[in-house]
Amino acid sequence: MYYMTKKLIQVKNISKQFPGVLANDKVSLDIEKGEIHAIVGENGAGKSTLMNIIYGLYEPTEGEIFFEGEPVEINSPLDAINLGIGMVHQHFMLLPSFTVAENIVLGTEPRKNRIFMDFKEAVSRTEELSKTYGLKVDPYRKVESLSVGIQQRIEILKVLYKGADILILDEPTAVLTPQEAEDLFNVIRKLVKDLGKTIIIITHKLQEVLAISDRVSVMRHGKMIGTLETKDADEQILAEMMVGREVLFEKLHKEKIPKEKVLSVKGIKARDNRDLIALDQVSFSLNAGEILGIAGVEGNGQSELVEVLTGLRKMEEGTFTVKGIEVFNKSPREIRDLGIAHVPEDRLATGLSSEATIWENMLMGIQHTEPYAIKGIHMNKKKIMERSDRLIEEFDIRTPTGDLPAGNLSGGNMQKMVIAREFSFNTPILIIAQPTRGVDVGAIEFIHSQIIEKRNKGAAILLVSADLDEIFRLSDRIITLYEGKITGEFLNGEISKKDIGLYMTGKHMDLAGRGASNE
Amino acid sequence: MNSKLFKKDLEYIVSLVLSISASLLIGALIMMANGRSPAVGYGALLKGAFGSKYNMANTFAKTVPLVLTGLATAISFRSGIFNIGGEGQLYLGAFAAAYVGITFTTLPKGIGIILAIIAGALVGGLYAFVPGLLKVKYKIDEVITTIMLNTVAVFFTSYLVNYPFATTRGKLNGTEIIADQFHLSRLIRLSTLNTSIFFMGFIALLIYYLMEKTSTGYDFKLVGQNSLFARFGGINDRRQMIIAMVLSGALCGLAGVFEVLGVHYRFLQNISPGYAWDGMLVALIVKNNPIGVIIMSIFFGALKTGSISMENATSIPSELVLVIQSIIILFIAGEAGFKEKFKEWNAGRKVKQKAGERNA
Amino acid sequence: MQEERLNKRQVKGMLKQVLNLTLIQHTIRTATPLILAALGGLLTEHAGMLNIGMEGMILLGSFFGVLGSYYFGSSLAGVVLAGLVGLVVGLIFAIFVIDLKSDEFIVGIAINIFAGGLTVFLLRSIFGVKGAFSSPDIIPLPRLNFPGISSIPFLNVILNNHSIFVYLSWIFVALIYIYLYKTPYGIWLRASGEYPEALETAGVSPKKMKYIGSIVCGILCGFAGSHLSLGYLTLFTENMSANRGFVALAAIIFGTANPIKTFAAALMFGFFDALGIRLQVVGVPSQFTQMIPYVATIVALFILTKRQLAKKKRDREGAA
Amino acid sequence: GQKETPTDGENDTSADVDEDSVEETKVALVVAGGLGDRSFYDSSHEGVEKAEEELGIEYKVYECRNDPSLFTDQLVQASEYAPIVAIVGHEFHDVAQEIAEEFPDVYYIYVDTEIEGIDNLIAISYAENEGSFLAGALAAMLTEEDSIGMVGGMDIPVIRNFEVGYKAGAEYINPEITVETIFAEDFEDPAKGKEGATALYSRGADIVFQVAGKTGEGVFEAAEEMGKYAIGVDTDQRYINPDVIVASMVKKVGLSIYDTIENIQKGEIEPGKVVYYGLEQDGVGMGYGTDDMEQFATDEMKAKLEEIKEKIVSGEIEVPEAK
Ligand SMILES: Nc1ncnc2c1ncn2[C@@H]1O[C@H](COP(=O)(O)OP(=O)(O)OP(=O)(O)O)[C@@H](O)[C@H]1O
Ligand SMILES: Nc1ncnc2c1ncn2[C@@H]1O[C@H](COP(=O)(O)OP(=O)(O)OP(=O)(O)O)[C@@H](O)[C@H]1O
Ligand SMILES: [Mg+2]
Ligand SMILES: [Mg+2]
Repeated sequence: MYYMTKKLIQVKNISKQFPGVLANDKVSLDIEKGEIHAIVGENGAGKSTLMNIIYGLYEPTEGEIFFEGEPVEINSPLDAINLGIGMVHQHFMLLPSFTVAENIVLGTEPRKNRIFMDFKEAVSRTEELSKTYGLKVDPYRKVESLSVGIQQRIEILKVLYKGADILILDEPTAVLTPQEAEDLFNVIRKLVKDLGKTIIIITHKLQEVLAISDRVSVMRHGKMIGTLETKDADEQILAEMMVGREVLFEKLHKEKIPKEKVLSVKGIKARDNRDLIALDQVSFSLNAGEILGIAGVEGNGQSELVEVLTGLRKMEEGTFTVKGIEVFNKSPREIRDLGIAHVPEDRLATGLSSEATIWENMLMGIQHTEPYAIKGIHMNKKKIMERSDRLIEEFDIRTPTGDLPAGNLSGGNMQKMVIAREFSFNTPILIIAQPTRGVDVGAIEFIHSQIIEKRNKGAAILLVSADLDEIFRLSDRIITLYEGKITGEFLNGEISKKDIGLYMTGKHMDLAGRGASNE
Repeated sequence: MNSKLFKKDLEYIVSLVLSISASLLIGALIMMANGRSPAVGYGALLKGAFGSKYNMANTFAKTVPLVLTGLATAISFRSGIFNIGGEGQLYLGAFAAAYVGITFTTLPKGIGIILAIIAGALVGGLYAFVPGLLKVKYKIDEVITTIMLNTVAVFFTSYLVNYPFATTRGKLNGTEIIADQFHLSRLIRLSTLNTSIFFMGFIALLIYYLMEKTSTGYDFKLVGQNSLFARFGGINDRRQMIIAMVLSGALCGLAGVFEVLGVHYRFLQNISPGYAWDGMLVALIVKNNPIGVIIMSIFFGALKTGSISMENATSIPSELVLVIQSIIILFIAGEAGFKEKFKEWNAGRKVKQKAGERNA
Repeated sequence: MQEERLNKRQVKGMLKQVLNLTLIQHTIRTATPLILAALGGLLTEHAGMLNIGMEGMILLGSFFGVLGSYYFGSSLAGVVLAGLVGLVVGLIFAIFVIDLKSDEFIVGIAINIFAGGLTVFLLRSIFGVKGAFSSPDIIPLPRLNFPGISSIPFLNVILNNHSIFVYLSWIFVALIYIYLYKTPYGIWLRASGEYPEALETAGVSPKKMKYIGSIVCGILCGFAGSHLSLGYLTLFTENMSANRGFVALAAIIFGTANPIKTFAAALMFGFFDALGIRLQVVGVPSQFTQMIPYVATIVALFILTKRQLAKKKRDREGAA
Repeated sequence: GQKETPTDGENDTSADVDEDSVEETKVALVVAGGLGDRSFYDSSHEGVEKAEEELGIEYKVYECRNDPSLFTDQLVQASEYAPIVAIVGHEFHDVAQEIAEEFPDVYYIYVDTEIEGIDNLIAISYAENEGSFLAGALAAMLTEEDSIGMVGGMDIPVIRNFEVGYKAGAEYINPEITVETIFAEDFEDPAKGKEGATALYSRGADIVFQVAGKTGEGVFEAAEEMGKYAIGVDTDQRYINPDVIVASMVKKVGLSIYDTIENIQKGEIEPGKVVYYGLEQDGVGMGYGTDDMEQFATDEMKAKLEEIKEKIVSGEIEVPEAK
């Protein structure tokens, strides 16, 4: 090469054909040394695919990659690692039954006598890294027992352990609390400034793009739409580039609805999967026509609360009443029949079957009822398909036909499918967890408007989200959960995002204490 | 929309046919290496399986236990619980039928046969209920318990027919012959094909309907695909699993019943040469599709009758047939993989071609 | 009173007849082929593949063990040949299951059918016999005697004079334990079964690990077979694997694929087999004595699980 | 031609046979298991082989490999192939009767059964208990420990018939003798046979009689390893290991099949009857191997056995029979 270049990675005309889907269509991208480069795009735009190609996980159908000006063949992650590329994947790549230290050193373990794993060394290296970057982890803990926030940290430590100079972060903040996201950004800035690393970050949160990146590239339908300097961009511009039309960040219209208590929870106590107390004396009530947001750092009992209320987890003490009917450890079937629908936090694990077709997924819960089951036995395929096709249309689920396996859908469309199904039951109560996790802006807008519409029609909605913006945007009332206990209850507008964080982390006691001492 | 799906089915059938052809070709090579003529060999095989009414009857006679145990496998595997204990359930079901047939000798024909069928299904189902319960209640792996229970059933029935229920006529390790009115009539002279094939057809239809057309079939399938999702959606996944297991056991029990009522007219110590295993294989090959089970059972039945004729007619040893059969199975199992590899290779070639065009 | 005591004495006498050192010897001998095969099978189990083709792999090992020993006049040659054949079959299993994404059940069953057919076919075409082949020219595996312990009566009976694979199997248990839990390669193998994508993104090919697991399984099953036909016995008969592959599979599941627990499970199986044969002599019908290992496995599983559940409950109540 | 009018005279039948033997008489041998057991089935095979050599017949073997779904098929195919079908295995009990009625022109020689009254079926029954009586007597004379054993394949009537005879024979010589039996419940697992025999030897027995097919191969190995002795079964098995197999209880399946084929050819048979092959008919007996083998049974012992045999034949000794 005759000229010096800042260009670290150049992707030229990369295409990737999956059976039936052209995920990348002649995509080109330049990454400069020392920059933070954001990539945005709707669900299924092909961002992850592109990154997986750079990381050697997918073989491109055509196209070339240049590294420091030289053409390279990246045939496996090992090649990428050897080029100094590290990647944090959209889905965790952690071994649940292994310890944190084992996960971090996986692939390049420190050794004793060349063949034995050196656990001590692995632990001390983990501790060292953890200190250097301020990412606290317990090296001895098994990953399966850790919260997603911690798991995200481990993923980043893994990459740093391998000494990567280029870090690809695919939606690292999707499951983080604002505070955790902020911490992560600090680490990222430090990595770039102090250590000269290069970062590629994918996110659906446009504020984050604006806050952290130097440049941003936008993808749509497998094509690269363009790259711009972040200072020249704003949310509106990016959103338009992403969806190819104007996106209106409308203020959501909330109607006043007469209050009627439909769900009241009294003194619930329950345990988590590790048999530790996850909910302790939780009591609250929910009215028709309101959205009650549950704010909390993940792992503080939100998941367990939702599971208890939907019959997926047993409670030890307490009870709740649905429109006056008392519930203690009833089955999900019985609870559904009382009029509770549920959008679960983990759509892949709980909310759908990826092997089953879309129409089969849409059928769950009403498969034994008329007119979809004639006399409760014979499936009425015609009626079932009609309903499924109607929902696909209403909820703008992007699929050629309802006869395809749900696993073929992109994450955002899967989420829309789950929401479509649960909303279609028209229950008086909806329990909605993480409705927009990993979902693109266009879809977020759509889902939010659907939730509000439900509320305006008089449904009582319990909303659990790790995304504080979402909580504040949708809720009428907010309660905070910390270590299984309710630490505060507020009407929306009563408290700032910043202050609520103190309730979510149990530091409100300090606040109260400080307040007291001030007096 | 539907043409797309049809295309997929067609593709599957084409690649299945290709796989079978490829393995038959390998079989032909093996025969040639052994100095035999594949034309003569396969000719004899085909003739043996379908050459006459009698041969066809034999082929179909072989499908009865295969279809029933195959459907049993399909139903349990589809529901996410693995019943490997079909052999044991079959033995106990067969014994139960024989017991009815030698005890209630005064019952009229119809009632007697129905009673024997119910008894066999019940006993088979109950024997499957135990591992099902252990699985659902205590999370004890059903694969290991059902394998163990197979051996237990074989030994237990062996005890029964050698001591309390041993026949007093002839040196035979079996029960007495069941009363005349329990015998299902034979359909073709010299062949063991009997009216149980109609029962089988009826049961297969019923199971097909249950699995593919009813809400309960949907429940089974979704429990098998993602039991958490099923529970979330209001299905009692544990109960469903136990029901699937019991149903599966009952079908295996029925396979045993028909061996007694239609073929041997008594319980014999080694009544099954491993029908349940063959049935499992059949179901796995067609990915637990009930219609597929029937078609594949006929194929396997034909292979079995045909290979016997081939051995007798050409002196190609039957072991060689086993070798060829295992290769056929392997190729069918690899069908999807071969297809994918071929597509990848083809795609790669196209891209290279394109690149070549660009360069030129 | 008098009578009862007599009965007790009788029972004691029976127990004495049943429980003696030969029981332990028998246990060890019966367990060895199971241990070898199960050690192989647990590797594929860790790599995420259930191998029910072990039965066929053992049978092939038995045949080729005899073939090698007979033709080369050396038991080592037999073992090597059996191991090689195991390797090839393990490789075939891997190609179909990993690369062609075939159902592992089907591939396993196909291997079993294949082995049953091929061994009989070769028996006839190579040795010209059917059913069984034995010959003084089949050189058996050596037996080991440790002079050091021959003076200690108990240990002498139990530990001395076993075929070499008996001792090797114990060493393999330790080696495989160390491999799985103390080396990076073991971690990779386990990772390849638990979450292959995680391993792949860490720069190690999970496919390679699965191949290694499958091939080593084939080799160990080949060894198990050659032990059966050259160490335990000195002959080959059709179907002589006699369901040992399935029992080994049960031992793996029972031992949760942990080499030490699987070893214990295989020993338990051997013990109940030995006990069964001895109980016949005191008058229990053979159909029931032969049932014992199988019933015992289920009962043991049940008790273990119940105990675990109870312990969990106790822990919880302790915590609360 | 099937379903012709049944022939009722011997002349007709023999005429039929003569017609066929213008070229060569064909014989089909149908076995329930498979050849290669070095005992029962192989012995029957020897019979047809001998018939091929000496009577000039042509034969084909139909193996059912212990698969009951093949019994009928193979028997039908065999009946269509040959006018004389030899059936070997008690498993055919029902099937043989059924098919024999369907093919009235075919002669069936059914070994190991006592079926009577079917015109074209000649049943051959062996007095295993009588032969085993001699084996037991010999074992009792040879043992130095006054303790002998037996390993049976399965606890089934045929095998139990060996057991009772064996025990009675041993007790005839020495009423105080210990005789223990272990059933492997498997005819194809030599390892199990070895363990069974080892258990018997270590309990004090020094001679073990094997009646267990391939499982029995393990008995011989155990004997060799423990420096003890074994008795073979069905064929003269001494050749397998002449150092430890002291003798065999021979069931002359081959001989009886050969005889019967010959008789059919000569037209000298009484159809529908059971032919007993006991000691009297020389259908069972003891085999001591060939002359070049070391003889464990001394001449006196052989003489004693001869004496016992006479007594059994004359009815002086009554040998028990298993149910
Ligand atoms: N392994 C695969 N096989 C088949 N299709 C795939 C595969 N991976 C991705 N796709 C399809 O390729 C397209 C691009 O997917 P990709 O995951 O790259 O999107 P994305 O931009 O990362 O979306 P998201 O924001 O939801 O993560 C989608 O239509 C997706 O369904
Ligand atoms: N026991 C084993 N099990 C699985 N894979 C193994 C084993 N031994 C070696 N390998 C494979 O061989 C490759 C080379 O091994 P390894 O990395 O230890 O070599 P090395 O260069 O000697 O390493 P080091 O420098 O750490 O000693 C590894 O990628 C691994 O996949
Ligand atoms: Mg995606
Ligand atoms: Mg993505």
